[in-house]
Amino acid sequence: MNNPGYCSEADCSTATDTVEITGVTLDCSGTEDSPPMRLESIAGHDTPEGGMMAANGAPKMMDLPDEPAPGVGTYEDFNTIDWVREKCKDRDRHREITSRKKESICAWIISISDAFSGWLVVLLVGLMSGALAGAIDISAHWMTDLKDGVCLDGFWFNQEHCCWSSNETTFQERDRCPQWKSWAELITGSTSGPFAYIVNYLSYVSWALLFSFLAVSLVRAFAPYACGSGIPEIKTILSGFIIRGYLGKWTLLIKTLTLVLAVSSGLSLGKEGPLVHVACCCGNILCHLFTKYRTNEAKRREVLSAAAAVGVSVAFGAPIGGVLFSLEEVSYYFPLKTLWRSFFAALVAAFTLRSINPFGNSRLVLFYVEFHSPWHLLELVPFILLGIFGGIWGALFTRANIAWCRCRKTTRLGHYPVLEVLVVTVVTAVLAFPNPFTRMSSSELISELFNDCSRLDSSKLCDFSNVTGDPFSGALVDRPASKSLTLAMVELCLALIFKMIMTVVTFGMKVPSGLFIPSMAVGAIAGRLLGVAMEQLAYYQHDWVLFSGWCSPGANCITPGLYAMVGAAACLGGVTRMTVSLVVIMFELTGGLEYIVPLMAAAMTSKWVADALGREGIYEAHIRLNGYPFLEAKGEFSHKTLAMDVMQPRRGYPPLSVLTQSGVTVGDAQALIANTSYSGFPVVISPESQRLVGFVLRRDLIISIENAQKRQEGVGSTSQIFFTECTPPPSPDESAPLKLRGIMDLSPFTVTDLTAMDIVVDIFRKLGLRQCLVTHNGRLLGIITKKDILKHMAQMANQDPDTILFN
Amino acid sequence: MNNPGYCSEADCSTATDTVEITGVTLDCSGTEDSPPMRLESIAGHDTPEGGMMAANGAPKMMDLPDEPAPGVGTYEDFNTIDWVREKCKDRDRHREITSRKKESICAWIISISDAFSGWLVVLLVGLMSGALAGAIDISAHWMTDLKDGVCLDGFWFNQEHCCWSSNETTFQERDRCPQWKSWAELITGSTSGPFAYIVNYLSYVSWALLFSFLAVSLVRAFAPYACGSGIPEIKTILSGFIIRGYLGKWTLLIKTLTLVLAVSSGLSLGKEGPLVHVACCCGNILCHLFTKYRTNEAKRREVLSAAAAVGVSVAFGAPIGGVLFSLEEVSYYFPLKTLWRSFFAALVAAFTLRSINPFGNSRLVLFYVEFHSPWHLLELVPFILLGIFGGIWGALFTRANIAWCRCRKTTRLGHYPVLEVLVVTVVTAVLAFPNPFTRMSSSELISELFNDCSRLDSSKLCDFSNVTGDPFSGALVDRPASKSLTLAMVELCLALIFKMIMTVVTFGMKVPSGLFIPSMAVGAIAGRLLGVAMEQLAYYQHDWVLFSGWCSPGANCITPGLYAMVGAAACLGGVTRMTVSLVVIMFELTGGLEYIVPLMAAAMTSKWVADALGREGIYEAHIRLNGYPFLEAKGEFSHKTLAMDVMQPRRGYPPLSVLTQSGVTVGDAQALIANTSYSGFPVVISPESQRLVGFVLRRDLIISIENAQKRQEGVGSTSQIFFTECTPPPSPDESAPLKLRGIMDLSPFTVTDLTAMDIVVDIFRKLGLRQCLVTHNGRLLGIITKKDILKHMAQMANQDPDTILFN
Amino acid sequence: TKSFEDVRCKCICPPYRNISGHIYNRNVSQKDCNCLHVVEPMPVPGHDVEAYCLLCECKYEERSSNTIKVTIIIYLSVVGSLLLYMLFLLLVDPLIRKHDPYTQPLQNEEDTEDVRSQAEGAAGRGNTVLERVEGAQQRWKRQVQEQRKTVFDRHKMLS
Amino acid sequence: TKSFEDVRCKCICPPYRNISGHIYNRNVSQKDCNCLHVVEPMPVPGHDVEAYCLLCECKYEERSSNTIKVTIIIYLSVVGSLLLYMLFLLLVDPLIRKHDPYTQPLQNEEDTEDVRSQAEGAAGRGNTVLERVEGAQQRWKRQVQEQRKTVFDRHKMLS
Repeated sequence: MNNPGYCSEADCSTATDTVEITGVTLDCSGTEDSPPMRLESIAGHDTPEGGMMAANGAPKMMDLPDEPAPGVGTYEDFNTIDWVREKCKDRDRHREITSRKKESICAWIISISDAFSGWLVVLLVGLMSGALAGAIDISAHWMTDLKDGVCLDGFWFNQEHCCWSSNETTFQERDRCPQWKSWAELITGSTSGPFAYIVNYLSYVSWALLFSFLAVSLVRAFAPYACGSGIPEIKTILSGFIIRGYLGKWTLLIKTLTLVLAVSSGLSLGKEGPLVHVACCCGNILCHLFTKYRTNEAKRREVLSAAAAVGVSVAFGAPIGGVLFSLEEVSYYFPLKTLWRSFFAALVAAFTLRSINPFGNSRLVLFYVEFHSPWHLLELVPFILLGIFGGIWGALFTRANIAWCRCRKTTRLGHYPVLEVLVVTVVTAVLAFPNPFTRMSSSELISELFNDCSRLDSSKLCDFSNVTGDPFSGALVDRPASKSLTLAMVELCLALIFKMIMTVVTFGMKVPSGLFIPSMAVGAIAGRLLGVAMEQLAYYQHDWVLFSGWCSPGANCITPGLYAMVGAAACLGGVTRMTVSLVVIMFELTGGLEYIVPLMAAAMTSKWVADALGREGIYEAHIRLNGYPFLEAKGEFSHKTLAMDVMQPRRGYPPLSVLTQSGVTVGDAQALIANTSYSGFPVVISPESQRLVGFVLRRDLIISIENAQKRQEGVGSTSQIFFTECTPPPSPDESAPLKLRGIMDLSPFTVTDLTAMDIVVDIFRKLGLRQCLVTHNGRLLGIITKKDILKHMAQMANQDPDTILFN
Repeated sequence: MNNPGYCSEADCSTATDTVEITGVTLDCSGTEDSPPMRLESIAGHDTPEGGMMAANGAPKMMDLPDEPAPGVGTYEDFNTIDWVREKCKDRDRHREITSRKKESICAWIISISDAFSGWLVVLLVGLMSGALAGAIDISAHWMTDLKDGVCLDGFWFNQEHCCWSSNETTFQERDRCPQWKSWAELITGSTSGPFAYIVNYLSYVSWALLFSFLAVSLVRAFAPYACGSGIPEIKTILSGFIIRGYLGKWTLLIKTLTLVLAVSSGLSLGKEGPLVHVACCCGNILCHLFTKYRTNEAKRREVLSAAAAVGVSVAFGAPIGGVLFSLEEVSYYFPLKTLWRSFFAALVAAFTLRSINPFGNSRLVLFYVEFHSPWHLLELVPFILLGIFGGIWGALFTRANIAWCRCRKTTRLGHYPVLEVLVVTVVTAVLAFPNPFTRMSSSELISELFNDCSRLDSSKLCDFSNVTGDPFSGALVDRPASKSLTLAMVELCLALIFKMIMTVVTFGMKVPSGLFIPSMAVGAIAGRLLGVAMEQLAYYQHDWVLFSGWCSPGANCITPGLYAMVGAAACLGGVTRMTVSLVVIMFELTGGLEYIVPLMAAAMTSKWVADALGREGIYEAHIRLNGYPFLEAKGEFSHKTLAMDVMQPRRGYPPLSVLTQSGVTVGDAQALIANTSYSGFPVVISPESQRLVGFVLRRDLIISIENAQKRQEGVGSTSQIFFTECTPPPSPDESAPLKLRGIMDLSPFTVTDLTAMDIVVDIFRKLGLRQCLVTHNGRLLGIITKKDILKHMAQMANQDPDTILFN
Repeated sequence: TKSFEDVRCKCICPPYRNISGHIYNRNVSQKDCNCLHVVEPMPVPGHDVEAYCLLCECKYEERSSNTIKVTIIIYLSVVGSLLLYMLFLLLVDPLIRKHDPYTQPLQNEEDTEDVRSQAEGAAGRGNTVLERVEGAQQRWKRQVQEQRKTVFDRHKMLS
Repeated sequence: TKSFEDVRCKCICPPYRNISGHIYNRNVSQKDCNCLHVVEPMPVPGHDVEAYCLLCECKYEERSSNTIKVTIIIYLSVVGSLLLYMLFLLLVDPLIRKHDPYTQPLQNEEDTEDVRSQAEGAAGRGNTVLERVEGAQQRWKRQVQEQRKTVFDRHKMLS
C-alpha cells in the first residue's frame, strides 16, 4: 500500500479501507484507461427546467438505467444554485456540440448558432429593453400631464407635443398653447381665479389617486412580484438564488404597466430601479428561446448581468455607467465575456431608445445637461460639504426606511397594502400641488435644478433682479437675488423637506418604485440651495480673500447647476453606496471630463460618511431585512474562526447523516430522506473509516429513486443502492440493485477542519459553492452550507442568525 | 469510531489510523476548547521580505521555538506566490491591528493610518506618475524637435513654445518663427535649397542615431529590465509571479530617461505601454513606505493594478478607460476596493498631468479631438471594413512580430542588441525624413489624421481645390480633391507601408517601446485613406441611391477624421484584443457619445477577425514566447481531462515524496531536500494510510531546519521532526526534537482524482493557488502545481509543454 | 418620410435691448434651421440682425407623432383589457365556479410547488384545447395566489 | 502669478473674401480673449467686423515656461551624470579593480540570489560608511549583471 497511484480495481476491493471486510470481490468492467466520466453522464442529457419529470421518453429510460432521471440537476424554488455544477454542465454541453461539429452541416450550423447565441440574446435584450423604456417614457410623460389637462388636437399628446408646432407659446410659458386645456379650463371655462385653482387641485389629486389605485390593484391581482424596486432581489438572484416567476412574463407586463401609473401618480419614486427589473425580465424571457441559456442557470445569470447593465443604460442614457453599475453593484459573477456582452447590449439599448426619441430632443434622459463652466479648486470645500450631507442623508434614509419597512412587515400596517398606497398618494398629492417644485415630476425638477441659468431661461430659479454684463457672452454673470428668487428658495426648502419625508414612506410600498430619482432630487435641491447661497456670498462678499482670487465682480464664477449635480451624486451615492459607476453615470449625463473630480470628491466623501454611520447601503439592508441568502462579495470576513466552528454537526451533536457507497437499501435511503431535511448527503466508503467518496443531493436522490421505482422492474425497498463503479452480479433471490453513481458528485469540495473561515468564505464567494465538506486527516467530519456561513456571519456581526430564511 | 466529531486527544493517539501502531501514547497539552491557531503563529510575526534571515532578534528566538524562522513565508525570485496564503497573512495582520486598536492612542493611530494607507499609497502613485508623465511629455517633445533645430530664446523650448508669443507666425506655417533655427539655418545660414535639405537630413539621422544609442547603452548598462513595453511582464507579475528588480528604482529611472530618448529618436514606437511600466514601478516603490504593502505580495499587487490604470490614464488622458484597461487587460485579481482605488488614482494622475499642462492646451494628449459631425447608419459598412482591416493587421502583426522575436531569441541576431537598435534607427530615420507624414512624430501624425478639415486648418490633408459653401458654417462641405491632396494620399500610402514594416521589427528591441501609438498610426492612416476615398466617392457619385439619402451636394456628410479614429481603434483592438476599454479610451479622447457605436462596431469586428486568424493578442503571445507562468483568465479550458491525468506523479512513476507527521529525522528531511527539487512536500499520518495532514513548502523547511540548527541547542541530523501538535517528552539520550507544525499549511487545498480539469483550472484561477493536492477516497494520491496545469494546457493546445519555464 | 408636423426648428430669443424674449417655431429642414430663416418678422432693424441672431438659440427637433399615438393607444387598451379581466376574475369568476368542487382544496394545499405543477401538467394535458387553456389558467392563478400570499400576506419577500 | 510670457490669446482667422488667413497672438487675460480685443489691426471695415469675427477662433492658452526649463535641465543633467557614471564603470573601474581579488569569483557564482544577498548583507554591514556604500554598489552591480545575463545573453526574458 505504499503506492498511491490510481488503480481502478483497487477502487472496488482493496482501496476501500484496511479495516473493512474485504470479502466480496467484485467484477469490475472499468479498465485503467477509461476513468469514469461522471460529467458526461450527468450533463449529456439536457434536462428541461423544473418538474417536467412525468413527461418524456420513457422507453429510452429502460435501455439506459445509468442515465440520470429527468429532473436531476434542477433546483427547487427558493434555493441556491451550485455554480460549479452549472458551469460544468455548460462546458460539457459545449464540448458535445464542438465534437459533433464536423459530422454534418446541420451540426455545424448548430455549433455556429450556439456560439453566436450569446451575442444574439443580448442584442435582443437590448432591442426589447430599449423599446420598452421608450414606451414607458412616452406613456409616463403623457400620463403625468394628464393630471393637468388634455390636448384637444389628439388626446395622446402630452403638453409639450401638443404645443409642438404652435406659434403661440410665449417666452415665459413655453408649453402653454390654446390646444392644451387644463381641466379647469374644460370644466369651468376659465384658467385663473380661485375656483379654477380648486378644480385643478381636485382633478390633480383624483387623477393621482386613480393612477395609484390602478397600479396597486393590478400588482395585487396579477403579479405581486412586480412591486418594489427589484434591485435587491435581482442582486440575490444573480448571486445564485432562484425565485421562480420573479422574472416572468406577467411580472414584466404588469411591472411595465404599473410603473407608468406609479410614476404618473406623482408619488415620490422613480422609474430607474424598476427599469433594471424590466430589463432583467426581458433577459430571462429571451433566454427561453435559446437552449444554451434555458437549461443552464449559471449561463442565464450572465445574460441577466448584461440585462441589469441595459436597464441602467436606458434609465440614464449611460451605457458605460450601466456596465459599471452591473459590475459594481449588482453582479456576482462577471467574467470578461459578460463585460463585452453587457457593453454591447447597453449600447444597443441606448441606440434603440435614441432612435425612438421619446423626449423629442435626441436625448435619452430628461435631465441631460451640457455646460462647461470651469470650477475653482476652492469650490471643493462646498462639494465635500455636499458629500457629507449626502452621506448623512443616505445613512439616515436607510435606517428610517428599514425601520418603516420592518414596521410594515411585522405590524398591522402590512395588512392594508392598498389602503397604504392610497393614503400616501393623497398626502403626496395634497401637499405637492401648492408648491410648483413638487407639482412637476421629479425628473423635470432635477432637470431644472441641473440647468445653469442662461439668458434663455425663464425659470423662477434664474429670476435675478438686475441683469448686467456683456450681452454677447451666453452665460449670465453673478448677480443679486430678486424677491422671486428668494421665494423660490423658500419653496425649494419646503420641497426638500417634503421629498425627504415622502421618499422614506414611499419606497417599499406595493407599487413599482425606484429610488434613484427621489434621492437625486433631494440632493439636487440641497445642492442648488448651497449653490445659490455661494453665489450670493460671492456677489456680496467678493472682496473676501477667498473669492478675490477667482471671483472678480462681473465675472461668472459659481455655477449653481453644478452644485445641484454634485449634490444629486452625493445623495445617490449615500443611499446606494455606488462610487465609480455613479461618477461615470453623471459623467455621461454631462459629457465632460471637467466635473469628474468634484463628482468623485462628493461621491467618495458621501460613501465614507455613510459607511461610518451605517454599514449597509439600502439594497443590502433590504436583502438582510428579507433574509435572502446573499453572500456579500465586497466586505471582508475578518473573524478568527475555523471551519470546524461553523460546520454541521457541531461537537456533541449526533454525527452527520451519510450514505455508504454500498450496502444501503432503498428503504434505508427513504427513511433517511424522511427523517432529515438536509439538502444533500455525503457518500462514504464505510461508517467506520468515514472516507469520502462523493456527495448526493437530496432532490436528485428522491427523483432517482422515484424514477427507478416507476421505470425499472424489481426495484423495491430492499434493493441495494450502489454508488460504486461496479455492482455485484444480482443474485436471483434479491431485488434488482440500483446504480446511482451517475447522480453522485464525485468531486465534492472539501476543506480541512482547521481551515480559517475567511478562506472558506472566499472559496464560497469565488467559486459560488452551495456546500463544502469538512475533513480531518482525510476523514469526513462535517459539512458547511452557504446558509451556515450566512448564519455564522450574522452571529459574528451580533445579528440574529435566524433571519437567514432561505437555503 | 462512528463519531466523526473533532477531538484533540484523538488527534495524537487513536485518530492517526487504525492500522498504525498505537504504542506511544503522548502527553497532550491542547484542550478541546483551544484549537491550534496556525494562522496566528504564522503571521503574527511580520517577516521582512527576502533573505533577511541572518538579521534580527536571535535571543527572542530561543524563548519561542514555535515561532517560525524569519524568511518563512517569503518567495524566491522567478516563483509564483500563493494568493490564499498572502491574503490570510494580511487578514491576520489586520485583525491584530484592530484588536490592539483600543489599547492605546498610539495603537489607535496606527490602526487609522493602516486603514487609510491604501488610499494614501494610490494618491501618491497618482501624483508621482502624473508628474513623471508630464516630465516625459515635455522632454520628449523637446527632444523630438531637437532633431529639427534649436530655439535661440532658450534652448529648453521646443518649436511650439519657442514661437509661443511670436507674432510672426503665418497661417500656413504655424510653428515657424525667427527664434527657431533649423540646423541648416545655423550651419549654412539658408533655410532652403538642396544643401540645406541635406544638412537637415544628416542632422536628423545623426540625432536619431545618438538618441537611440544612448537609450540602448543606458538600458544595457544600468537596467536591462527597462527594455520593451513591459505589459506582458506586468500581466504576469499581477497574476502572482515574482521578478525581483523588475519594478525597482533603477528600472524606473532608466525607463523614464530612455523612454524619452527612444521616442525622440523617431523610431516607430510609443510611450503608452512603457508608461504603464513606469506607473507600476512608482507603485512598487511607494509600497515600500507602508508595512501593509511592503510585507504582503498580494496587497502589493492591488496597488500595482491601480498603478496600471494610472499608466493608461496619463497616457491617454482617459481615467475611466485606464481603469477598464486594468480590469480587462492587465489585472488578475481585481476586487471592488481596487476598482475604487484605481479610479481615484487614475483621476489624481490625470489631474496632476493636467495641472502640469505639458502641451500648453489643457489637454492630456496630443491627439485629443473634438468634433460632433453626425454619421449615417450606412457608414457602418466602411467602419466594419476598417474593423476587418484592423483584425487582419492585428493577427498578421502578432505573427510577424513573434516570428521576428523568436528569431532574435534563437539566432545570432540576438547577440548584437545594440547594433540591431542602431541599424533599425538608421533605416527608420533615412526612410522617414523624405516623407512629411513619417518625419513628424507618430502622435502628431495621429493628431493630424484625426482632425476634421475645417476652414481653420492648413494641413495638406485639407487642401481641397475650390472651397464653396456657407461662410458661416464652421465645417467645410464635401469637395473635390486637389493635386496636393492626391499627393498627400500617395505619401500616406507610403507612410502606411513604412509604419507597418518598421513596427514589426521595432517592437521587442532592447529599448523601451510601446505598441499603442504605432498601431493607432497604422489604423489612422488606413482610416483616413478610406475616409477621403469615401468623400470623393460621395462628391462624384452623389446621385447614387446609396448617397442620395444622406449626401446632398453642398452638404458635409463624410468626416474623414472619424474614419481615421475608427481605423485607429480597429488596429489597436486587433493587436491588443481590447474591446470595452478601447472604446472607452477613444470615447474619452473625443468626449462624445455619438461615435461609440462606430467604434464599438469596429472594435468588435476587429477582435473577432483577429481571433479567427490567431488565437492570441500580442501580449499573450509574448508571454507564451517567454514561457512565463501565466494562467489566462479569459479563455475557457474545454478539454475533458481529469485531475488524475495531470497530477504528479503519473501512473507508473515512483510515488509522491511525502513527509510523515512524526518519525522523520532532520537527516531524512535533508536527504529528501537534496534528492528532489519539488517546491513542497505533503505531510501524511503514515506512508501506509496516506492520510493528509498538511503541506510544507521546501523553502520554509530549509530555512527552518537551518535556523534550528543554528539557534537551538541539541538539534542534529538525528533529531526527530514533529508536525504534530504535541511532541513526546524528550528522552535524555536523544537529540532535541524539532517542532515544525508552525510552518505547515494545515489547510492545503485538495481535490479528488476524478475532478474534471476545467473545475481545477477554475479553482486555480479564481483562488490564485500555487499547488493543489489530489486525493482519492481520502488518501493522498498526487499533486498538481500551476506549472503542471500550464504544461497540460500547452499540451492540449498542441504546443510544446516545455516552453513553460518558471514555477 | 417625416410627416410635415413632425419636425420643427425652434428658436429661443432672449430679451434684447427693449425687445422682450420670444420663441419662434417653424417647420423647416435641418439645413435651414437658423435664426435668419426662422425668426420672422425680424424685430430689429437690419444692422442689428446679426447681433440679435447671435443671442438666439435655434434647435432642430424631430419627433414621431405616430409612435406616440400608437404607444399611448396600445398602453391604454392593454391596461383596459387587464382591468376588465381583473373585474371578471373578481366578480364573475367566483359566481361561475362557486359549485366547482375541485379548485377549492388545491388552494389550501401546502405542498411544494413542483409536485403541484406536475399534477397540473398532467391535468393540463387534457383532451380539448379549451381544457388545456383552462388548466394553464388554473395553474397561473395558483401561482399568482402563491405569490400574493408570499408578498402581501406573509411579507416573506419584497417588504 | 503667471509670468507675462506664459499666457497668450491666439486667434486663428481663416481666409475671408480676399483676405488671406492670419494668426493673431496677444498677451491678454482670459476675460479679454476674444476677436475684438486680439485682432489688431482689423483687416475688414466696420460693418464686416462681426462676420469676420464669427469666423475666427480664439483660444486662451497658458503654459509654465519655468516648468519646461526646470524639467529639461534636470533631465539633461541626470542623463549626463548617468553617462559619466557609465563611462566610469566602463573605463576607469576595471583599471582600479583589476587587482581586487574578491569581486571576480562572485560574478561567476551560480548560486541563488538569496544566499548571495544574505552573504552580501552581512558583508555590506561593514564598519565604515564607505564600506557599506561599497557593498551596496557591489550588490547592485551584481544584480544588474544578472539581469543583463537574463535579458541580453540568455534571452530568457523580455525577448
